[in-house]
Amino acid sequence: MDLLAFARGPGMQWATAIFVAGVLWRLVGVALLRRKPDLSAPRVAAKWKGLRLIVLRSWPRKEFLGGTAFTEVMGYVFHIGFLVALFFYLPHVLFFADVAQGLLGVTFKGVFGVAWPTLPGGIIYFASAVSVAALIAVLVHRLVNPVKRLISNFDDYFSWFVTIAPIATGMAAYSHIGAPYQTLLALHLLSVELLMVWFPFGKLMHAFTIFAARGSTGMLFERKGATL
Amino acid sequence: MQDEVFPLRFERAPAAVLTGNARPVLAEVAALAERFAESGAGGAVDLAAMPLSPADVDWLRGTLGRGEVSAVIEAAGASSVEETAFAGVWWVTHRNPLGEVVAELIEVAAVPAIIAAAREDAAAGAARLAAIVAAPAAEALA
Amino acid sequence: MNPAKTIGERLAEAGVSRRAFLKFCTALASMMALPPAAGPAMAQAIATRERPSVIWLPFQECTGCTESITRSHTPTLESLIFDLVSLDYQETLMAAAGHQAEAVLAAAMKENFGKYLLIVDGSVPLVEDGAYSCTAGRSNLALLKEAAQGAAAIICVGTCSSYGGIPRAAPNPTQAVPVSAVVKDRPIVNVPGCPPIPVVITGVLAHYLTFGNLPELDPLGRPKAFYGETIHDRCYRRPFYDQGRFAKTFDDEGARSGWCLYELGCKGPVTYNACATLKWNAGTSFPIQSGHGCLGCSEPDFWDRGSFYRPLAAADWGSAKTVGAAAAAGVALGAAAAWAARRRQDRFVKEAAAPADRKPEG
Amino acid sequence: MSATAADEKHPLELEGARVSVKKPEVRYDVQGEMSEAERVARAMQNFVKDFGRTAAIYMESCIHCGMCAEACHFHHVSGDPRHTPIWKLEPFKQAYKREYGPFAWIYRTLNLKPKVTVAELAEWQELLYDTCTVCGRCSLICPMGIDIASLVSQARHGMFQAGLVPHELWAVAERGAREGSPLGATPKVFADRVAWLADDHEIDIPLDKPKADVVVTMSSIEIMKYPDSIVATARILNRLGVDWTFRTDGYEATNFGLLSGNTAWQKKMTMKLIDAAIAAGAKTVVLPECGHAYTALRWMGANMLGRPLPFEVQHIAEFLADNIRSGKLRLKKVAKSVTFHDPCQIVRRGGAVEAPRIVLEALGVELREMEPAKGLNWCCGGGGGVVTIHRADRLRYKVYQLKMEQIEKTGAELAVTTCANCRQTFDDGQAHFKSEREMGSLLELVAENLSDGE
Repeated sequence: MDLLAFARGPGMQWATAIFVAGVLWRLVGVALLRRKPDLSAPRVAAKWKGLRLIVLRSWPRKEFLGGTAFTEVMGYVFHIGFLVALFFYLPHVLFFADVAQGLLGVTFKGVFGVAWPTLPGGIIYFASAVSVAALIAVLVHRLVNPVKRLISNFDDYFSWFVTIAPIATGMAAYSHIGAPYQTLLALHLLSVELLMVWFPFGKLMHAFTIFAARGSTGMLFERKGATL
Repeated sequence: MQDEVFPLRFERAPAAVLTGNARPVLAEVAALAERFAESGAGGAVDLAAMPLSPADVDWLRGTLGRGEVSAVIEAAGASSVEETAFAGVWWVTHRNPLGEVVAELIEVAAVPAIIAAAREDAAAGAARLAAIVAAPAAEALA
Repeated sequence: MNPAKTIGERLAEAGVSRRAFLKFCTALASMMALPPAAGPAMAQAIATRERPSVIWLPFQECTGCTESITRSHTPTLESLIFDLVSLDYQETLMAAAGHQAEAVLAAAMKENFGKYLLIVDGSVPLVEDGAYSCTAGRSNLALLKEAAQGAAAIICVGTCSSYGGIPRAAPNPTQAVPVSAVVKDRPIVNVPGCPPIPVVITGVLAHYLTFGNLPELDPLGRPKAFYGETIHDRCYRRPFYDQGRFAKTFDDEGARSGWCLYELGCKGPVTYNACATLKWNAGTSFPIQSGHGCLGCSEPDFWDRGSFYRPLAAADWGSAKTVGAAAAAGVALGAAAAWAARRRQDRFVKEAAAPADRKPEG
Repeated sequence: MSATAADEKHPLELEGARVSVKKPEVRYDVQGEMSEAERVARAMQNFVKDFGRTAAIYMESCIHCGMCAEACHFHHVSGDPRHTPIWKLEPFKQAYKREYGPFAWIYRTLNLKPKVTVAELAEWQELLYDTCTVCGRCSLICPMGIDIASLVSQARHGMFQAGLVPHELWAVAERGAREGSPLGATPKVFADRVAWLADDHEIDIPLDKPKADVVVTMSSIEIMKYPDSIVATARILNRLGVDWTFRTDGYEATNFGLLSGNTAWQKKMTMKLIDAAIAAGAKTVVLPECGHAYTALRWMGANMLGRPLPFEVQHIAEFLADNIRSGKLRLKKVAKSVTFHDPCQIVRRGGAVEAPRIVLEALGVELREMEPAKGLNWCCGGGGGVVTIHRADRLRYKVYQLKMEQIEKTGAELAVTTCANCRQTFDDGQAHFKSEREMGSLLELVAENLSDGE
């Protein structure tokens, strides 16, 4: 079995299984912890159930913008670049379509009436390049900024690596730089699998917990009338 | 008639599409032509090596047009050499004895190499000619 | 036949003009993806060489490769056989049969020992000492081992002899293996494909004739000149891939417009072959031009790599069952972790309460 | 050290600008006799024992973006990366992962997160107590929405039980638990004060009425240092004609149990108030101008009791605003420009944003808001028990300067707040910087400007 066959087959299967199991392990492990009900009389009925904070916290208040703009903007840039490449590049969409078909027996067209849109390779490549540039910028910032340097640990650097690796290898595969396409594709898949395997165990889990954390605070604060 | 047998209707030939690859090929030809005009050193573009659709090839052929010279070489199949509307730029098509295209090139030169007689062949021909000259007249007539 | 004569002399005797030969070499150069200027140089080189002896052994195969080479258009099979090489044994094509044919084989191997080119098509079954495929009462395995000893080089024609091919597909009942698994001490050139492009077979021979050595090979033993790039790289539909325009079914507008077949399972991006440039059937077309995705037939294990119609990107991520099992395991582990955390918490509450009366004072 | 010995060794400094323990000759930032292992164990136990789903989600969500540093006044003035709010929790994040999180078993088995050491906890004492007022400003910047302040409070639970509390804070809290008031305002002292004030100001101050609609509470800072607040409260409530009382079985709203991290003490003090209010059949409990008192009863009281409180809890500013809105309370106009300092626990985290502003509007002042104000306001730097810790002074004064610059920028004639702890922080700061400006009390401003016209 060559590298690509491994990456496409058993590698992907194991990564998927570990990803699914790990994510649920961590989410369920937290969700089933004790939660004491808040018996205090609410100031206002929290009718948004924490949703307001989930939305509000997506951009810093103007009072905080000065010191956080770089992190915020770069964060958005690399996230958007990553997500554009992830969700609008045809081979990726086909992979997700295959997963959706296999797991739920649905097609995007069947559910929404239209096919999932994809973007030309050039745009994906550009988005990836922008994402890589932003990721490098945030890494440099992490190394240079005293606060970030102090609070960073293995998780931060490794999570950075497993995030940039699939984008970089994807770009290399797309443009056939450095090695035969199959090798590059295999490396790309393996880097994605590394991402999937690491995902549940590191800070990448914020992709899920961000909603729970913001929502919890939003719910607690909103009923107090506290500043969100 | 045909519809009854094959309920298929071809609205367009599947490959009759321009891919956008023809223009760079034309640019390469232009560069070769320029070099030839300046230094006399020509060159050739092998069309088989290019990812061209049939429509691309047609477009190139049409764009280059036809010039003053055309020749057919009967050597293990017919080869055609045609000057394009641009002097020194030749469209060369080699076919095998079955008439299948085996190579297609755009050559930039004073004369495509295939037309020129080789000196070995010329030597063989000269020898044969000399033999005829040396032979008695009757023998030659016979 | 007098092997001392050069090819050039033989050609001249046969009345082949220099023009014809130059044209032939131009076509060869084009086919081998050499620069157009290489044609005249090749003409010079080939003309001064002797004809090599070629022995062609078919093993566990379907004769498709032989079929393919008989459709070679450059050079024509006739000229290849009679003018450029001395094809001394090819059981399908030769006139001789039975003991006579085997005698020819033995004679050719003896006469040209150490010098002949051995062409093999078909894989070699190993089970039961190779009894699943025999010629004249001898197993392919034994024949190969013997023939390889005197071969200057071995050219594996087709995916079967190169990588095992379809005989080797799971569950591989005959334990078929490629030639390279049996012969370790001879140079081997793989010309994979099911079948290989005919002109690639002759192209490899032409290279041997031109340069007197074997072409440069990639890590899978394939000549780089023909297998250096993927079908996808040289495909005339590639621009549509880059533009994001894809045929979604075999009869939609995209298919009719000649858009990329990636979504329909085309394996072009991971298949190294020259189909897109050399094409098939006298340069008429190739699968993608005819509207069907590439099957990847020249790659190892192509038969076992899932459906030909599954997009390349639809990797084998598992099944609903395995993912469901992983999910169940995850939920169970999470529940167990939460349970353990709660128990730990209960214990802490108890332990923290026990010394609570002891005031932390000096 | 016995209780009295503690008092002798560290007598309360009642006359200074702030109410605190006299600067101790010997530092007792470690309490009790325990082995190191026991300290660590107790820190972890008490940190984890009150943990729940919400805190766990917070612990799972931090992405180490470092933005919280931008919101923290201590980091703002020091530039010290250790003052990054989330870093203040580092040993406890480790403890969470090792002891409680979903992967705790893996972390323990592979020892990926080593056991926290006493040295680390001692080092973090400064970060958790000296440089955090639990003001919760950082909770507003976190892109993950983590309420970092609540985690600091939880970390203090562990620190307290490990006997690793800054000594002054511990001494104040301990006295609060022992005597019922951290600053020595025992029921007897309180009763004496009330009698003396009633006498002095010729005002009726009801004490220990068996039944009353409104039970009013005071903070020890007010009782000992700002007794005018007692008078002001009585004056307003009497004017409103409310059936109210102070009760010696539950008058002290300050909650150093909360600040120091002793949940048992916190509960004990909160329950006193609740029991007294229930005994009086109160419909409303009015909390004094005290930030942490508000959090302790308004938002945590019901959870201490284990059921919803059978009465309403209002901060005095909310009580005033309600009566202004209903027209019962009429005030004279004050022709001055005023800036209002938002106490973190009441405004940012308590949600009483508009009440003080309604009161100020009724006073007809020209309100000059600080930049930023309301929920984004900079903390005075003295909350969370920090003002009691002497060794924290140097940095705290820098934080205080930040606050004062903010106030000066408004150019307002008067600065008022509605938290006694903020007031004493201001008084101390003004004394330190030898400044003239005073920090007024909203309550007293109202009491001084009650409209005579009926």
